[in-house]
Order: sequence, then C-alpha cells, then structure tokens
Amino acid sequence: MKKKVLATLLSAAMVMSLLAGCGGTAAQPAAEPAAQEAAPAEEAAPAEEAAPAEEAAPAEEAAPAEEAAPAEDAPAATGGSGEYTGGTQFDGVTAKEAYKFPVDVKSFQSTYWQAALKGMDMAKAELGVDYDAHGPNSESDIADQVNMLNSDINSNPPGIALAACDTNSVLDSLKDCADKKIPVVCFDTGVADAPEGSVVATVATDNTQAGEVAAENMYKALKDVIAGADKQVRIGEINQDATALNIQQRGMGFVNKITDLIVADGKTVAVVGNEFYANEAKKAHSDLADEKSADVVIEVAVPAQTTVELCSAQAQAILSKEDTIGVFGSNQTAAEGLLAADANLSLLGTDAAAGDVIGVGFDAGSIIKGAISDGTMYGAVTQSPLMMGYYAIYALTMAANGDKVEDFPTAGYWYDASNMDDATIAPNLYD
Amino acid sequence: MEKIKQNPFVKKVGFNRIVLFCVMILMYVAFSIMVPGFFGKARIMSIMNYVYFLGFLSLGVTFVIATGGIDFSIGPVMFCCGLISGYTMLNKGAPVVVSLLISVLIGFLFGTFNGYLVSYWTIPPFIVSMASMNIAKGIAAVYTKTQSVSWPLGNDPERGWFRNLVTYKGFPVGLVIFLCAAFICMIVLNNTKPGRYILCLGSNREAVRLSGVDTKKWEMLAYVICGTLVGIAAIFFVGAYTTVQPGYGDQYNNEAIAGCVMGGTSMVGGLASIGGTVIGVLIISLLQEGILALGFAKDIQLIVTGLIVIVVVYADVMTRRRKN
Amino acid sequence: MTKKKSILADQRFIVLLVIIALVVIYMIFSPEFRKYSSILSMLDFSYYDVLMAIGVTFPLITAGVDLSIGTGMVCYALCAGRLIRDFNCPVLVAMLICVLFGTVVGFVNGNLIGVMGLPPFLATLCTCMITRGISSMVMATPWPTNKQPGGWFHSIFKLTFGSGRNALKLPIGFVIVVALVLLMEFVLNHTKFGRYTIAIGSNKEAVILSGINVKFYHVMAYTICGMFAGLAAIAYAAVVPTVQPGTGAGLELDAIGGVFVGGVSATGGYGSVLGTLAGVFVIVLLKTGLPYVGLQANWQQIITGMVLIGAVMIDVAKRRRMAKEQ
Amino acid sequence: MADAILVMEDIDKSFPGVHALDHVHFDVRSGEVHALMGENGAGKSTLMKVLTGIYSKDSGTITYEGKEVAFTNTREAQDAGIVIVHQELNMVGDLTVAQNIFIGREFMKGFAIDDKKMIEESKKLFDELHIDINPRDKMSDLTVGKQQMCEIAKAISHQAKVIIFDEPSAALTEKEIEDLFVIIRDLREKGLAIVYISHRMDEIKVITDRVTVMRDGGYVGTLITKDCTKEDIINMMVGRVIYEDPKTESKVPKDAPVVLKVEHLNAGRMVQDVSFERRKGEILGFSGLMGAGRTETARALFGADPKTSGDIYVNGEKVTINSPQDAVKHGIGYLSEDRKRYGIVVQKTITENSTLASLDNYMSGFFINKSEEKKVTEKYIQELATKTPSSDQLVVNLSGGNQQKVVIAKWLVRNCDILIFDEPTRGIDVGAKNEIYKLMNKLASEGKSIIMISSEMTEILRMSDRIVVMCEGKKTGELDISEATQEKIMDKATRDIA
Repeated sequence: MKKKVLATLLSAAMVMSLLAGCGGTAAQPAAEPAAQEAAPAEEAAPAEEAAPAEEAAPAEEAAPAEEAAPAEDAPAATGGSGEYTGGTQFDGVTAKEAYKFPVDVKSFQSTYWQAALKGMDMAKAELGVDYDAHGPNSESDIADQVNMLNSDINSNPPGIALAACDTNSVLDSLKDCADKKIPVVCFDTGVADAPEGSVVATVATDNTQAGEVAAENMYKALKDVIAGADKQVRIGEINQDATALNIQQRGMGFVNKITDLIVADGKTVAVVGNEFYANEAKKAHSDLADEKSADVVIEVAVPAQTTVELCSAQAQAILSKEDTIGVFGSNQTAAEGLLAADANLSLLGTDAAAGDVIGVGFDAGSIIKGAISDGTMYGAVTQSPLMMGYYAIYALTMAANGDKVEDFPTAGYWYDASNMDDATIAPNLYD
Repeated sequence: MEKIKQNPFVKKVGFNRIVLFCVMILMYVAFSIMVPGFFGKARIMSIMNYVYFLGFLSLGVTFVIATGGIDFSIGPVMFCCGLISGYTMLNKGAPVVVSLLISVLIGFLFGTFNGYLVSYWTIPPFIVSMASMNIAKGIAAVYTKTQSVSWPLGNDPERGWFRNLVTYKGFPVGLVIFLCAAFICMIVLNNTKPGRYILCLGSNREAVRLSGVDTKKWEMLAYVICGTLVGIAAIFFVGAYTTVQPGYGDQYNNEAIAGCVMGGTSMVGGLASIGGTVIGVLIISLLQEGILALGFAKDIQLIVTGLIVIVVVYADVMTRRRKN
Repeated sequence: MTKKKSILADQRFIVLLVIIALVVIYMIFSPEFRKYSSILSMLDFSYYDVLMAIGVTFPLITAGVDLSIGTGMVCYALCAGRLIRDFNCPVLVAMLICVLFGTVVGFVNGNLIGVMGLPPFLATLCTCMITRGISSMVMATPWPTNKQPGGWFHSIFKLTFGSGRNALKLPIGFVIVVALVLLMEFVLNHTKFGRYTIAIGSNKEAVILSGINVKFYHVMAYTICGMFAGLAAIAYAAVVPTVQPGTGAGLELDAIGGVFVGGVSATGGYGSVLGTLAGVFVIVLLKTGLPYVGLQANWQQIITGMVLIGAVMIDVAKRRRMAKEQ
Repeated sequence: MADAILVMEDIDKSFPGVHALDHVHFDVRSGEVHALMGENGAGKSTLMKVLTGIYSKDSGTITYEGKEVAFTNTREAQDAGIVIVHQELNMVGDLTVAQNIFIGREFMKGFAIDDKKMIEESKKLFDELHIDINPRDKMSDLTVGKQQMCEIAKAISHQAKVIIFDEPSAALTEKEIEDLFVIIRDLREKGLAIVYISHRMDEIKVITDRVTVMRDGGYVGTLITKDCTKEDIINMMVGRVIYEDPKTESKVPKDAPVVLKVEHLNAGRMVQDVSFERRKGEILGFSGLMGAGRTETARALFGADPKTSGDIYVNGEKVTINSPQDAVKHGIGYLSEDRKRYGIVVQKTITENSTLASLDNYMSGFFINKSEEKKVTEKYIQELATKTPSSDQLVVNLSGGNQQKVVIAKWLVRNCDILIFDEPTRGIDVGAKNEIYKLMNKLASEGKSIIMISSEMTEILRMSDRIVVMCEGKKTGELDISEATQEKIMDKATRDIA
C-alpha cells in the first residue's frame, strides 16, 4: 500500500515538476518594447505604394475584372523591399505597449499556418509586440479550440487573434470578449454572427471569390476541350469536408462559377457526388441537367475524414474515369491528395488539348509548388497567409491601442508556372 | 499511515480516492500559483465545460470497464447523437425536447447494439466497439449529408433554453446535474442488483452464471447504461461547444477511459469506483485548462495525461502484486 | 459436411474468397477499377497498413494489443521528415531513425506490459497519447518527392521506368511486403521467438514455469511491433505527400481490424501472418475501392464496421459449432 | 542404503506476516520414492518452491550431489536435474505435444526450430514410458490424463535426477493412477529420486518408501512407510484421529419421494442417454473414471452447457432447464469441481458471494438491503463454521475449505433442495474434508438431496446412499450402498474400455 501512495505522490511530483518547468519557459519576458525598431518599420512601409487597389491588385491580372474583389478591399502587395503594406489604415501604427496577444489558429497541421505565423513574426518584429500561438491537434477538434479561446480570455489579454475552426461554437466565447472588452481580430475565417463589439476586424480571404478564380482559370484551359467534346466530359472537385464554411464557400464558388461559364457557352451541366454540394448547386442553378444527358458533369467528392490518403482515394476514383478533363482540389490537403492519386496515373498536365487532365490546386506548400513548376499541376489559387498573419497583428495592435480598425479582406490569387516567381506572388507561396 | 488507512471514513471512501483527491487539490494550487489569475470562477467555469461531457462519457465507460470490457466507440457515438438529433431539430423542425430525447435514444440504441454483440454473440468488446465506432461515424455522416451541425445558441429565444442545463446565469447547473448523475451511478453500482452483478461478472463471469444469474442480460445492461450516458454526454457537449462534425469524436475516447482508469476502475474488471472516476475526470479537465493557461498546447496535455495514467496503473498493479 | 468443415476451419480461405469477391464486384461495376493504375494506387496505400498489421499480429497473438502504432507511425515519419528538411539528414539515415524510433517505442510498450505488468490496452493507450502529443509538436513535413534529391526511397515501393504517362511502374513494394509476410510467418512458426509468442498468448503461466524468460519474449513481441510501425512510417511517407502532425489516430484500427479479419484469435494464442495479409487487404479494398463504385465515403465506414463484425461472427459461430460437436 | 542425493537442512522462510517454513529438514535418496505430506498450508509447496529457486530461502542449506547449491530460477534447477511435475497442468494448449515437451529447450537448426527432431525425441520418450500419444497432436485436444502423462514425459526428458510430483493424481482416474505408478516404479528402478506430494493416504502406502510430514510450516518427522499405518501419518498431520469407515447401509427409506428424475439426457459425446432418479434426503454418488461424463452430465442437467435432448422432472413435475437460471429457479444448486473458476467471485466479499444466487430476496425496492444480507451471511458463517474474521472479508483471502463453505452457503441461502457437489473435496486438506463430509450428511438428514460426483473411491463409498457409475458418457450401472464394493464399481466404470 505504501508503495502505491508513494507512486501516486511520485506521479504528482512528476507532473508538478513538469508543469513548473513549463511555467518557467512560458513566463519568458515579453519582447522588450522597442520603439526605435518599430519606427523604421513604419517608414519602410511606403504608404504611397499602397495606391488605389484597382491598379495594384495583382488579382486583377489573373481574374477577369468583373470578378475582382471590391476595389477598396483588395490588398496590395508591393515587390522589391519584401515589405507588405496594406490599406492605409495601418500606416504609422505603433504599439503603445509591448502587447502580448494570444493567437488561436485552427491547427498546426498544414504549412499554411506556419506561413501565417511567419507573417505574424514579421509584424511582431516591426511593432515590438509579441504573440503566443496555440492550436488544437487538428482542425476538427472544435472543443479544444473553444477551451483554448476561453483560457485566453481568462488571462485578460489586450486582444486576441482567432482563426475559428467552427464559427458557431466560438460565439459564446466571443460574447465574453465583448463583455470583457477584449478586442478580437478574426483572420483566415470570418465569424459572420459575431456578437456586437467582440470582433473588431476580420482579415480573411474571400473564399467564394477564390473558388471562382480557380474556376475561371480552369475553364480557360478547358474551354476548347469542352466546346469540341462530342460526348460527356467530367470535371471533378475534391473537398476535404463539407462542414467548414471556407471550404464550402470555395467549393461552391468553384462549382457555381464554372457552371455559369459552361452554360454561357451553351452547354448543359449536371452536379453530382456529395449531397451537400449537389443540393447547393441545384439551389443556385435552376437549369441543371441530369447526369445522363448533361454535356459536362461536375463531380464533387468528400472523403470520410480529412486525411490525405482518403482524399487521394477519392481523387483516384475520379481521375480514373475516362471522361475526366479537370480536377480541382479545394485546399492543400485535397490538392495533395489529387497529386498523390496522380502518382500512378500521370494524367495531369497542362495541355488539355493533348488529353492532359487539368489539375488545379489551392494554397501552396512545397509539394504543390513543385508540381506546378514541373507542369504536373496546371496552377493553383493561393491565399496570402503571410499577409493575413501580418495584418492580423497590425489590426490587433491598433485595436489594443484603442483605435478603430476596419475589415480587411484578402483575395485569392491565381498562380501557375509562369508567374510563380513574380515578386507579387512568390512571398505568398510558403513551403 | 496504517492508522489513517484503518479509519472507517477513509476505508469507506477508499484510500486511493483520497490520495487522488489531494493530488487534484495540489494541482489546482500549483496552477494558481504559477498562473496569475488562474484562481477564480472564470477558470473553474471553463474547466467545468470540459468536465460535463467528459464526465458523462467516463461514467458510462466505467460500467463497461467494470464488466471487464472496453468501449472505444463512446466518442464517435456521442458525436453521432449530437449530429442526428441536432440535424433533426434544425432541418426537420423537431422541438428541442424531442431532439434531446432523440440524442439519449440514439446513445441507448448504440449501447444496446454493442451490448448485444458483446454478451449474446460473445464478440470481444474491443472489436465490437471498433466496428460500432465506424458505423456511428458513417450513419451520422449519411444522415446529415456530411454536414456539421451547430446547435442553437443561448440567445435563441425559442430553442436556446437547453443551454440552461449547462449554465444558468453563470451558475454551473451542469455540475449539479453531473454530480447527481454520478451519485445515482454510485448507488446503482453499489446498492442495486444490476450494479452488484456487473461488478461480480467483471471479476468472474462463469461463477456468476452458474449461480443462476443471467449474465448476458446484465453484461448487456452495462453497455446500455454506457450508451445512454453517452447520449446525455452529447447534450452537454453541444451545450458547451455548439458544433459537432461528422467523422470525428474518437479523440475523446482516450481521455474518457483515462479518467475512469485513473479513478481506480480496474481494466481487469470487477473493481470500479464512481467517485474515483469523477476525480479522474476533474484531474484531466484541470490539466487541460492548466496546461493551456501555462501557454502550452494540447500536445503537452496528452503526454502528461498518458504519463499519469501509466503511473497510476502501475501503482495499482504493484499493490495487487504485493497482495498476492 | 466434412468438406464444408475443412473450409470453415481456415478463416484465411474465407477471407481470400471475400477479397476475390470484392475485386470482382468492383471490376464489374467500375471500369476504372480494372485499370492497372488503380491496382497500383490501391497497393500504394496498402503497404503501411500491411506493415503495421504484420507487427501488431504479434502483440495480438500474445492476447495483448498495441494501440500506439497509428499515431506512432505518423510521429516517426514526421520526426524523420523534419530531420531531412531542417538538418540535411540523408534519407537513408532518416529511414533508419524511423525504424529505430519505432523500435524504441515498441520496447517501452513491451516493458510497460511485459515487465511492469500494465494491461496492454492502457499502456499502449498512453503511448498512443504520448506519440500523438510529440507529433503535434513537430511541424507538418513533406518528405522529398520523387523528383527531388533523396526521392530515391520511393523506388523501394514502386520502381518507375521512364517518365510521363507511359512510364512503366512496378509495385515492388508488394513483393517486399509479401517477402516480409513470409519471413514473419516463418519467424512465427519456426523460431523460438514465434513459438513463445504463441505460447504466451495461450498459457503464460506454463511458459514461465518452463523456465523461459517470458519477459524477454513479451517485450520482444512489442518491440517487433514497434519496429514494423517504424517501417510503416517509411511506407507512409512514400505515399502521403505531407505528413500532418497530430494525425494517425484511427490508422491502427485499420491494421488491427485487418488482423482480426485475417483470423487471429481475439483471445490470443493463435494467428498467422499470411492471414493478416489477407485480412488487411479486405480493409484496404473497402477503404480505397468503394469510391470507385460510386458509394459515398460515409458508407465505407458503415460497411467496414459490418465486415469486421461479420468476420468475427464467423469465428464465433465456428467455435460454437466445434464446442457443440464435442 | 545410498546416501541422500538431495539434503535440505534448517530451511527457514518468512513472508510478511507468515512464518512459512520453520527450520525444515528434508532429504531424498536416489532410487526411493519419498512422500511429503501435510495439510494445505503446511508448507510443502513452499519448500519445493525454495528448492527449485522460485522463492529464495532466508536461511539453511541445500546440498545436492554433495555440493551446496542455491538455484535462482526453475531453469537452473532443471539444468541441474531437479524437475517438478505440477499439480495444475502447465501445458500450452495451442502448441503440439512435442512442442510442449521441449518448450524452452528446442532443438535448433540455425535460426529455425527443428520440429522433426523434437517429434522423434518425443516418440522415443513415449515408447520408453509405454504411453500411446501422438507427438503431433495439439495439446488442447488431449484428455487431462494424457496431458498429465506428457507433463511427466517432459520432466523425464530433462535428464532428471530428482523428480517432484506435486499431487499428480488429483486430476487422474484410478486407471491412470495405476499407469502412473508403473512409471514411477520404473523410474525408481532406474535410480531416480522421487518426491511425491499427495493428500491420498492409499497412494502413499502403495507407492512410497518414506514419508516426511509437515505441519504449519514446521518439520514433524520422517517415517518408513511400511512400518507405519495410515492413522500414524494422519495423527502426525493433524494431531487427531479422523478416519472413518465406509457407509454400509443407507438410512433413506426405499419409498422416499423422488425429487429429481432425469430421463434420456443427451448432450454431445460425453452425455449419452443418461437416466436416473434421486430420492429425498439421499446422497447419490456419481462414480466413474476421469472423462466418464459425470461433470458433463451435471452441467447439462444444470443448464450450464446446452443439451440436445432429455426430460427432467423436479418433484414429479416436468421442467425445462435451458440455463442455470432455470435450474436455480427449480431449486437446483451446483458446486463446481473448479471453485476458483466456476464457484466464487474471488475479488468480492463473503457477503456478496453468499447472496449472489438469491439477491432478489434481499432487495428493498431498487436497493440491496445490505443489513439483511449481512445478517443471513453471518448466520451461515456460524452454521458452517467458516473461519473468517468478518463477513466483509474478500473470498480470495480464505483457504480452499472455507471457500468451499462459502459456495455451499450461497446455495443454502438460496434455499436449494437439490445440490450437486462436483468433487467437493478436491484440493482441500484432510481436516476440512471431514467437515465438508459432516456438513453433507447433515444437509441430507435435513431433507436436502445431494448428488456427489467424486473420483475418490473411498469418498464415494463413505458418503453415498446409492451409486451411479458412468463410463464414456453412458450410465453403466447403479448400485445400492449395501451391495457396492470398489471392485464392482471399477468393473462398471471400465466396462466399455479395452
């Protein structure tokens, strides 16, 4: 018996010491306020280059003008100095104190989030503030993220940056933020029904627009094939799930846009596969054909779980079909799954006329970048996680200072082998 | 030392429970010292959020482990309950009361399914729960068309009332309900026929059967109780965290089982302590909050929980070895 | 009657029939599945499952279990990938580290169970949590792709001649995996380690009283299992473009499910690695094949669950019949 | 006489709270069979465990072949030539006979095990012992007796010089015991030293040369077997005379009502068309060799195993018994031969075990009435003279005899009229045995009817009013106690054999 007590106490002691050790490292002093460091940064951000967005927005080059994001919302990225500037609202921002912001990301699963953190690091260095990022083990651990958020709220921070795994489950916590007057900046994903006074700004990609950009570019490559096809052709879409709002928006952005484009050219379209997407498409388009008679079938596949191997199995099934001419993977996992599926088929390529299947991806990462540069993947849409992270910290700092901040949507940019190295694009293509 | 152990109160509660309870208090004090502002109602309330659903899961699985079985389907079944009942409410217009009942009913059905296969078909519980875990995920996804379901918020005038089961104006109603449930479970396990038989058959199934007891029925009942409690856990999960997604839930299996085992319920069957399970769940939730407050992520919590369970179980194994 | 009995006596035979039936059904309903590339892909995604399953066969025969192989595999692949990316570690060394890491975790499991006497479920549940925790701390990591330097390790599993659409691809991974299965089948039936593994699962007391160092062989069973999880990590990294942190929970269930479908007795003491191979292929066919016949992914989980129960029901029914005949 | 090959002197061993061995002396010579006797808990097994290195001794010396030795595990003892044949069978059911015999010292061909050679060697061994077993058979397919023979073959194959038999006959039939004795005599001829631990007095007289008796961890004395009587040995063991002669006549009237009638019971190969009747207040003995189907008959009757056909009448009424529940409902209680596995729930208290079969009577509403439960338990603790500090004691802490009493209490609390005792005294020491016998007689005189299955002929002859004999799953005879003799029973029990 004594042994048992001993063992239990031992375990307690072990835990304690472990935690004590953690405590030590956690309590590292916040980055020293360095006004002089912040100042150059502020100068280095040339305000005049963040000129009217219509001209500066690189998105416009890729996306037809009518689809471009509203002018004042479009972000601008300037080349050369490697510095980013946003809307003029961030000009001359300095941190009044050496704030330390908790940042809740969706997870650390994909390199996307690493890029966002890199952007935050840049802002952190410029502003002399600090941040502390946590995220659950996977983007589906909703409860864990809520706990993290609550834990952050309980420590009364000057502000919180949040990329919500699920937009509904954080609402209660956001209400607490409003009560406690903690400003929240949402990045990557906006929270539509956020309670009054909680979310001060949203720095997020317009996912519908990003999906549309993918559709337009894919259609550009496939237009002739579709026009000249004498039998049914198929376009696939791999979505990692049908639950996350941004994936839904992206997926539907793509489906709706490409349907519009095809119908505009006088062909009929059917949307099949995952019930959610198929139903949404039916809601958006009254003129969908049925699967048998349609000229173009858009097949949307969703794996049982968001793992690359299951995405790949879905992609494999679509790619193997004789009539498939294009496939869109709507996020990094789905796009990588598409590439993994192609490893044995080698069907993907850039020349649709020659029979290549056009693969379009989303986000970056070394695998997708490599595939685009060697011509396996036609192109992809990237968000700007780096910029989102960067501006999220700026927005937070302003909010903590007590200034008013405005929403800051970022667009999805098309990139392919030809413009990958452009100074406007390259910085967003994280590894 | 021996004197303390012989004290009738200590004997009744169980010495290990008391040690575990002290560990919990110590941990709370340590966190309060290390993290400024940890002490206080706000933290306790967020710890409680986790306790509610995890507590019901652990209570449920305690019955199963007491029979010498195991259930790896509790997490996914909980999600399945939350999804199907929520979807029915949101898309088919079922009233909240009905969907809460549906949630419990689905849990009950899965418990019955598991229990039936384990007891009447003598399929090893591990395999049954592996299978029903897949089935629960699949059914939920098919029914909701792979949509996540977000339950109404507290400010929803018509349907938000169910959240009062979790907290009412800052008062942790859920804790009261959970403790009541734990108390009932304790009575059931120690003072009623099902409890007695469940514990005995966990220790020696054949002996109980040859005493003219319908072991299959009682073994199945353990799974049914477990399933029903899982259905209730789903209500508290959505009450605290709003949204459930299809295809997940397994992440909570480990923590629920860990909480139960930490409390002294033996994997070999026959020994179970509801009080221990409650303390185990509190420790896990406290650990979760404390580690986050220290600025660390879930990963450290997993590792620490794993280590604690190893130590606790090893201590248990050592005591038994010495007894023999 | 006697003929029927002899077939029923070997679950491996039934499993083989199931595999054939599945393949035939897929081929009838999906022209895509008939393609060589589909088979190739299915094989690609089977290697890590098979490797894990070969390993976990041993703990399962000792009437134990190893729940840490799934998260462990991901953890090893991540750590090794990190070494390649950030520390310019040669791929070969990284592969060895995978195997070594796996072996060490297996050894720890073995000690917790065999020496310290913890119940296998709990001990490996804990190492499952711990490896998942460790892997969450490591960043997402792609191993080198086929075309990058260091990408040669892909050819362990798939030899590629030529390039582009007409490249000839040989799934030599299958040959390797089958060779390993045969090797481990031999080890199970004709070496001391294998014999004692069966004996431990059948009657541990008797083995102790025979003066055998049971602890050693018990630890070995888990160590071998860990080593195969390490090998699986390499196969996993070869097919999964980016290994994601914090994942892997649930992958072990595919492997363990496969082993049970393959006829390892759920109470230990009997098993065969060949059966495991067949069993895992049933699971893999369900996992990768159902999308071809147009079934939504959600059905796949339901069907997998049913098949698992069905397989064990056969076993139970068989044992009941035998009991009745006695 | 030759010098002792093995001498254990002044062996002392303490466990926390127990002085298990108190300066014990023991020696054995080559070419003799030396019995080690004592009640359960006397320290025989502990002494042998000290010898073979399972326990370490606190003090004393072990001299083997003239050298002082101290083995640290069974393997070292085996290698030196000291081997135990355990009471419980320690065979790996999933391996073959040959694989079992050579487990731990397989013949190797490089990395691979040379199974062929192992099979050949096993065959040689069996030939030497005149045993007919196929080394390729799976161990779990053999009968208990044959498994025991394999165990002996395994022990001999170690080139043993000293073989310790720890209650080898417990699971054997009379016929198999005969075979065993042939083997033992043969081994003695070959000059091996044999230690024979047993409770069965008859065997001791037949097979051994010397007897050493232990009591409560202490050494009592050593006798030359042929110079002493059973009573001498028993007196040394327990310090009192307890031997009782066989019953000669039944006191149950011939016209006593039939409480249980079984007709044409069939269940698998082991129970074929068994019919019998039992009268009120009667002890019906079931005799037969091991594997004759007696336990199987009892289990089928009790509903523990499925039966294919057969009618059962309780008090003249036909009843359906498909499960133990049904049996208990009709007042039948079953005490299994394997207490630990089928009788008691070891990790639970005496109270919980006692009311296990009759919990329904101790409920108030939904709740168990714990005070009533305790009351009835304590009543039976007194009545059966169960030795325990309290009714809250865990059953695991009780001795075998007291555990058996708890099982009996369970059925008495349930108020069962028909009790089936399956080997009620197996593994129970002489003193406790006697108490069990008295108890059974008392129960019978109170009007309970008892079926007693026993492999011990003396037990059958001493206790039964009537004797049913079975052989190979069939009932081969029924004898009244007045006409029954060992020879008659044996004749019927072996009718179909050979």
